Amino acid sequence: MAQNILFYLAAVMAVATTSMVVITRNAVYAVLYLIMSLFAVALVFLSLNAPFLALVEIIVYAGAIMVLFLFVVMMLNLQGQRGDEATKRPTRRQMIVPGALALLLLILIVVSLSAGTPAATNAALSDPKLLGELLFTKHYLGVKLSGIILLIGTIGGLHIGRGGSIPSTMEKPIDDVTH
Amino acid sequence: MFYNNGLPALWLIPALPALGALIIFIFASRMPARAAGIIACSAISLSFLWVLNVGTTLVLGNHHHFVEHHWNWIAAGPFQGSASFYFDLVTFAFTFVVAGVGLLIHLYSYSYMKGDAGERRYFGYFNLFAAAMLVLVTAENAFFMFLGWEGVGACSFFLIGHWYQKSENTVAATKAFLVTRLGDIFLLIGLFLTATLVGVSFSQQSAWTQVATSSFIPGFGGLTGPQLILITGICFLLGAAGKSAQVPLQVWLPDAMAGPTPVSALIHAATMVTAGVYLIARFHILFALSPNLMLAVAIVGVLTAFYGATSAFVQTDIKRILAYSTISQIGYMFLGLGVGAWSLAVFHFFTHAFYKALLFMAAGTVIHSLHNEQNIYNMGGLRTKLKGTYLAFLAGAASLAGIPFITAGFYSKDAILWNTLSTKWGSPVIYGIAMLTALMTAIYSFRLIFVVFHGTPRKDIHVHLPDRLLTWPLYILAFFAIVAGFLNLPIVFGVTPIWEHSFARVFGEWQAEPLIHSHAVEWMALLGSGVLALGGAGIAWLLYSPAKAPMPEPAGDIATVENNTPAPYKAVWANFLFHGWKMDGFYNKTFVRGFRITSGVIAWIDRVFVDGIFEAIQAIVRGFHALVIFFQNGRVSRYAMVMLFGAVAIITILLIGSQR
Amino acid sequence: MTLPINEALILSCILFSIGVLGVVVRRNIIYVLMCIEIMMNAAGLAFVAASARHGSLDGQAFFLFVLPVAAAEVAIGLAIALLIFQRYKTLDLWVVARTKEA
Amino acid sequence: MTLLLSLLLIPLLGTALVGLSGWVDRNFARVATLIIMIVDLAVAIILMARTSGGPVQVIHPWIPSFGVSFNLYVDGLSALLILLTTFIGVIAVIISWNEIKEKVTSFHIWMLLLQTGILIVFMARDMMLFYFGWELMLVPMFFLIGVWGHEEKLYSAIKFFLFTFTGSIFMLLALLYVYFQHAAQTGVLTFDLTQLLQTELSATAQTWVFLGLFVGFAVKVPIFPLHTWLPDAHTQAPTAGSLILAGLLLKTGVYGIMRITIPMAPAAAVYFTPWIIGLALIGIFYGALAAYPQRDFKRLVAYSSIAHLGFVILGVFVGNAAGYQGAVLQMVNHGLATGALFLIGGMLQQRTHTRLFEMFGGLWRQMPVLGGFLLFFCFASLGIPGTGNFIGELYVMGGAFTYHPLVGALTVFGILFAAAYSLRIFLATMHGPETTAFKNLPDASPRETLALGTLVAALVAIGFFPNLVTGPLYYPPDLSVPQSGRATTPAMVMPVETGTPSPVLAPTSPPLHTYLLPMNSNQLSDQRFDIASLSPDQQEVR
Repeated sequence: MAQNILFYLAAVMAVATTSMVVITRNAVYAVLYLIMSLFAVALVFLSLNAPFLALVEIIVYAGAIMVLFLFVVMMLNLQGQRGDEATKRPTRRQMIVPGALALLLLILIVVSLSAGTPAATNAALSDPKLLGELLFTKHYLGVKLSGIILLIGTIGGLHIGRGGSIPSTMEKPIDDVTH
Repeated sequence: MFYNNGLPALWLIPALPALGALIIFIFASRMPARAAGIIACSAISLSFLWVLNVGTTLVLGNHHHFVEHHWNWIAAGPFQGSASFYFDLVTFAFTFVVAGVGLLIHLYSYSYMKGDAGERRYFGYFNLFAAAMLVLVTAENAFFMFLGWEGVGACSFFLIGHWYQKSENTVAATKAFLVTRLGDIFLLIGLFLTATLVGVSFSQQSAWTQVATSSFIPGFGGLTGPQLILITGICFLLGAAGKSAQVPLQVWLPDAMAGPTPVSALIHAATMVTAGVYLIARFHILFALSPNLMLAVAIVGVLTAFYGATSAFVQTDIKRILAYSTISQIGYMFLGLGVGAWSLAVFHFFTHAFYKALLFMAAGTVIHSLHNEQNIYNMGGLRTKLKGTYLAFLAGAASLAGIPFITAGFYSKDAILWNTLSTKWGSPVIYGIAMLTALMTAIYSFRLIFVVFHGTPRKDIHVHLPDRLLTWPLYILAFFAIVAGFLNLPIVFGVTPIWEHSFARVFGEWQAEPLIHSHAVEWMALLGSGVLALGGAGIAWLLYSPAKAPMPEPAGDIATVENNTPAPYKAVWANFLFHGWKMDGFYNKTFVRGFRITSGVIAWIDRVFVDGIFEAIQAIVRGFHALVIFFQNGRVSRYAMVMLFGAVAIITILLIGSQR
Repeated sequence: MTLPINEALILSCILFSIGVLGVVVRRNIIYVLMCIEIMMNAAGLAFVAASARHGSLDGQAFFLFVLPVAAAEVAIGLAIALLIFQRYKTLDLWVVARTKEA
Repeated sequence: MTLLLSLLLIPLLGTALVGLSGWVDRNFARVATLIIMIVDLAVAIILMARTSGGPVQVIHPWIPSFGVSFNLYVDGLSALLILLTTFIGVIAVIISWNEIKEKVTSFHIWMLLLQTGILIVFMARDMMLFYFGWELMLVPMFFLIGVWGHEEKLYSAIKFFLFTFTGSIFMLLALLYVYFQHAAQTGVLTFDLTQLLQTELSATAQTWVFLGLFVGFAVKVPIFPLHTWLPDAHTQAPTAGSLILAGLLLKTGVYGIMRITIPMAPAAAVYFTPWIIGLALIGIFYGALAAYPQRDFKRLVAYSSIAHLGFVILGVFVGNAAGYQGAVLQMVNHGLATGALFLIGGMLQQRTHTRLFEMFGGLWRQMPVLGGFLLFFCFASLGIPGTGNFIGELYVMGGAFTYHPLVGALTVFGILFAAAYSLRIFLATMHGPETTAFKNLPDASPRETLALGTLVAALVAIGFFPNLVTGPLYYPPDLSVPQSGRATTPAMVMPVETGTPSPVLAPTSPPLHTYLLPMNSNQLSDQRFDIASLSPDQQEVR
C-alpha cells in the first residue's frame, strides 16, 4: 500500500518535472528540472522494489550525466537571454502536430498494455549480489558490450570535442549527372 | 603448272590482270608512274595471249567446253557456289573482246593518261577491272560470276570517279554504282530463285534440260512453276538492264562519261555494259521456257534502242552521243536475245565492241588534241588536221550506221533485224521500230562525222598532234570493224555463216526457228536496211553539211536545266530528248530525294522518339528524385517527426495484426 | 503487496511521449539531447517495470545496460553540440539546417 | 584442360604485370599488354585447333551449395569467337599506342579486364559464371568510355551501362526462374546449362523465359527498339573502346541468344520467330536509313552496325543451316570490317580532332594509303564480293529465301541501302574538293598500316575461303537435349542440311524450324566438317 502512495507521488512529480523540462525557456532550469525528474524516477524504482537501481540512477544518471549537461550549459552560458531564438518556448502552433502524434503513441501503448496479463505479485527484491551474479553469468556479453560503448563514448567525445574543425559538413554533391 | 592433263589452265586468264593490279597497288608509292602502265599493259597482253591459247585449243580440239573446279566457295544449304571456271565458245568470244580490245585500250591509255596525277591508281583499277570482267565471263556458276559482276561495278565506280576532286565526277560515279547495284539486287534475287529451280551452274546443264523437258516445273515458296520462271526471268532482265543500261536503269551511262575516255571506251562501250547480254545468253533456256518473257526482253531491247537513238540525235557532247549510241546498240543486242537469236546477239556484241571502242578512242584522240574540248559545235574541219583519226572514225561511224556490205556493223545488225522479222518470237511491229531506229542511228553517226571533221574549224584551237600510241590502236580496230562482219555472212550470200554455225552447238535447240524461209524476202530485208543506212547518211549530209551546220542557239529560259546541265536548244522536244527523256530528273525527284527525306525523317525519329522513350524514363526517375529530396532538407526536427510517424504507423499495424 | 507495475509502464509511456514531444518541438540542440535522455530514462523505467512483473532480475540488468548507452550518447551529443556552437555560433537546429554549405 | 584456364588467367594475372610495369614507366605498360594479348592470341589459336577434334570442357566446383561451378565449355562457335576476341584485342592495343596519353596503366588494366570478361562470356557453360562474365564486361567498358572518351563521355558511358544492366536483370530473372524450376523438378541445384536445358517448361513458362532472356540479350545486340545506346557509346568511346565495343560486345548478345535463349525455350522461339524476323528486317532498313544523314563519322558507322546486326539476328532466327552459318560469318566480318572503320575514324579524329564530315573532304591526296584502306573497308561493309561480308550476307539471304522468298527478297534489298551509307562515308571524307581546314595530314604510319593490313587480309581470306569460319561450326548448334525434352516442339525429324553440298539439291523447302529440333548429342558429332576440307581437291565437289 505504501508503495502505491509513493509511486503516485513520484509519478506526478516525474510527469510535472519532465514537462517543465520541455517547456522552460532557461536551459539551466531545464537541467535542474531533469535532475528532479530523475529523482522522481528513482522513487518509482523504489516503489518497484528495486532500491539498488534507484541509487544507481541517482548516482550515475543524475550525478554524472546531468552534471555533464550542467557543465556544458554553463560553458555555453545559455542563460536563456531574452529573444534568443534557440531557447524560445515553442509556440502553440508548433505543438499541435507533434503533440497529437505523441498522444496517439501514448494511447496506443496504453491500449496494448491494458490487454496484457494481470500483474504477478511476488516481486523479487533487487538484491545487488544476485544482480551482480546474474550480470556476470547470463549477461556477460552485455557487460562487455556496454564497456565497449563507454569506451567509444569517451574516444568519440575526445576526438570531436578536441576542437579539430569538422570538415565542411558535406562535400559538394556530384554535380548533376546529366549534361 | 599452267597445264593440267594437257588442257591449258583457265584460272590464269583472270589471275594475270589481278596479279598486275596487286603489284601496282602494293608497290604504288615505290614505283615510277610509267611503270604502273607498263605492268598493266604487259599483264593484260599475257592474259590475251593465254585467251588465244585456250580458245584455239577449244576450237581446234573441237571441245564443247572446259571445266576447272578449284575449291568449294559457298555452301549455303541449297545454294551452292564453287570457285571454278568454265570456258566455251561464248566465253571465248567475250574473253577475246575483253582481253583483246582491253589490251588495245590499255596501250592507248598508256599515252592518254601520261602525266595524270592518279596514274598508278588508274592503271591499278584498270587491271582490276579486266580481272573482274574476266572472272565474270569465265565463271562456272552464277554465284562466282556474281563476284566478277559486282567487282566490275566497283571498278567502274573507281574509274568514273578517277578525277575525284570535281564533285560532279563523284556524283556520276555514285549514281553509276547505285543504279547498277539496284540491278545486281534483282539479279541476286533471280539467282536465289533459280538456285532452287535448276541450280546456277553453267557446266551442269543436265538439270536444265530435265526441267525444260519435264511438263511440270516445281514451284517454290508459294509460287507455281511458270510464275516462278516469269519472276526469275524478270529479275534477270532487270539485273541485266541495270548493268547494261537498258531502259528502266539506263540513267547512269550518259553521266558515266565523267570518267577518262579510255575508261568509257573499255567499260562503257565494249565490256561491262554487255555483261547483261552475257547473263541472258547464259540463262537462255530459262528465258526460252516462257514466250512472254522473250517478248519482254525484245520490247525492252527495241524501246531502249529507240530511246538511245533519239537522245543521241540531239546531244552536243561527243562522248554523250557515243554513250547514247551504246545504249541504243545494246538495245539491239537485247532485241536479238528477245527474238531467240542468241548467237547473233553475241555476234553483234562482238562487232559492236570493235567499232564502239574505236569511236570512243577516236573521240578521245580528238578531245586530247583539242585540249579537252568535248562540245562538237566547238570543233570542225579536223579532216585535214587529224587525217588518220578521221579515216578510222569514218570506218567506225560507217560500221555503227551499218553501211551495207563493207562494214561489220551492217552484217550483225541486219542479221538481228532479219531474225526479228522471221522468227516465231519476233513481230513485224518491233521490226518496224527497229528499222526506224536503224535510220536514226545512221543519221546521228554521220552528223557526228560532218560536224566534227568536215567544214571549217569553228574555234581556232591549236590542234596538238596525237602520238603513235593514240592512233595505231585506232587503225587496228578500224580493220576489225570492217573485217569482223565476214565471220557471219548471211546465208543468202550462198555461204554458211561461220559464227551462227559454230554457236549452234552452244545454244543447241533453243535457237529461234525461222518462219519465213524464202530467200527473196531475206534479200529484200537486206537491201532495205542497206538503203536505210545510206539514206540516213544522206539526210545527215543535208542537215549538217559544213555549210549549214546550225549552231544550237542557247535556250532562253533556264527552266530546262536538268541536274545542272543547261539544255542548249530552243525547241522543247529537243531539250526533252537532250535530257534523255527527262528520266534522270524524274528519278532524282522521286527516288533520290525520297530516300534522302525518309532517311532524314528516320534519323530524326530515332533521335527524338526512340531515344525519347528512354529520356522520358530518365525524366520520370528524376521526378521521383525531386519528390524524395523534398524530405531531405536538413532540418533535424523534420527527420524526428518522420521517425515518430513511422513508429506510430508500425505500432498500429502490429496492434491491428495482433488483434485479429 | 501488488507493485504498481501497470501504472509504472503507463508512466514510462507518458515520460517517453513527453521526451518525443520535446525532441520534435524544441529547436535548441541541448534541449533535444535532454529530451533524448528523458526517453532513455523512460525506456529504463519500462525495463524495471517489466522485471518487476516477470519477477526476474533480467530487466534490471538491462537497465544497467541502458545507462552506459545513454552516457556515451550524451558525451558525443554534447561534443557535437559544442562544435556546432563553435562553428555556427548558434545552437538553433533550424538555423543550422538552413545555412547550406557554400 | 589447362588451355582453357590459361586463356583466362593470362589477361587476369597480366593486369598485375601491367600495373607493375606501368608503375616503372608508362610505355612499359603498353608493351606488357601487347605481349599478354599476343600470348593470349596464341593460346586461342591452339584452342581453335584443339576444338576441331570436339568440344573441350573444364569443370571446377566454385560454390557447391548453390550448384555454381567454374564450368568452361568451348566448341566450334566459342573457339571462333574467342579467336576473334583475342585478335581484336591485339589490334586494339596496337591502335591505342599513341592515342592514349594520360592514365596509360589503368587504361591497359581495364582493357585486360574487359578481355577476361568477354572470354568468360564466350566460354562459360555455367549460367552464374556467364552472368559474372556478363557483368564483368560492363565495368571496364564503362570506365573506358567514361574516362578516355570524347566530349559527352559521361552521358554515353552511363547510358551504355544502364541499358545493358537493366537488360541483364531480365536475363538473370529468367535464368533464376529456370534454375528454381529445375531444382523443383529434379531436386538438383545446378547452374550448368546442359542440365538446365532439360527442365520441363510449360508453354507460358517458356514464353516468359524466352522473353526475359531475349530482351536481356537484345539490348546488347542491339535489336531495333533497344538500340539507342549504341550510337552514343560508339561515338564517345576511344578508338580501342569502340573497336572492342563493335567487334566483340555486340557479339556477346548474339552468342547469348544462340547459346542460351533458343535452346532454353525452343517452342517460344518458334512462336516468336516471325516477330523477331520482322524486327531484324526493320533493324536492317532502319539502321541504314538512320545512318545515311549522320554528320558524325563514328555515329554513322555505329548506326550501320545496327543494320549489320539485323542481318545476324535474321540469320539466327531463320532457322536453317545457311542462316546460322551466315549469322556467324556476319558476326566475324562485322567485327573486322566495322572495327576497321572505327579504327580509321579514330585515326582521322587523332589527326584532325574532329569527326564531322563537313570538315573532311578530298583528303585522298593527302593520305593516299589511309584513303585506300578506307575505300576497301567501306566496300567491305557494303558487302562487295571478295570480302567476307558478301559471303555472310549471301548465306543469310540464302537462309531467308529458304525460310520464305518474300523475306529473302526484302533482305536482299537491305544491301542496297548499305551501299548508300557506305559510299557516303568514303565520298564525304576522301572525294570532292580538298578542304582548306587541314594541310598535309600525316598518312598512315607503319603501325597503323600493320593493323589495317591484317584486317584486310582476314576479310579477304574469309571472302575467298568462308570455310575458315563455317568449318568448325556444326549445325544445329549445341542442343544436347534428349528427344523428349520439349513437349511442344514439332516432332518431325527433318534431314538436317550437312556441310556436304550435293550438286543440285532439289529444294525440299524444309519446314520452318529444323533449327530448333532437339537432336540427341551423339547425332551432332558425325555431321561436322573440318577445316581440312580447304585443300582444292579437283574431283568430287565436296
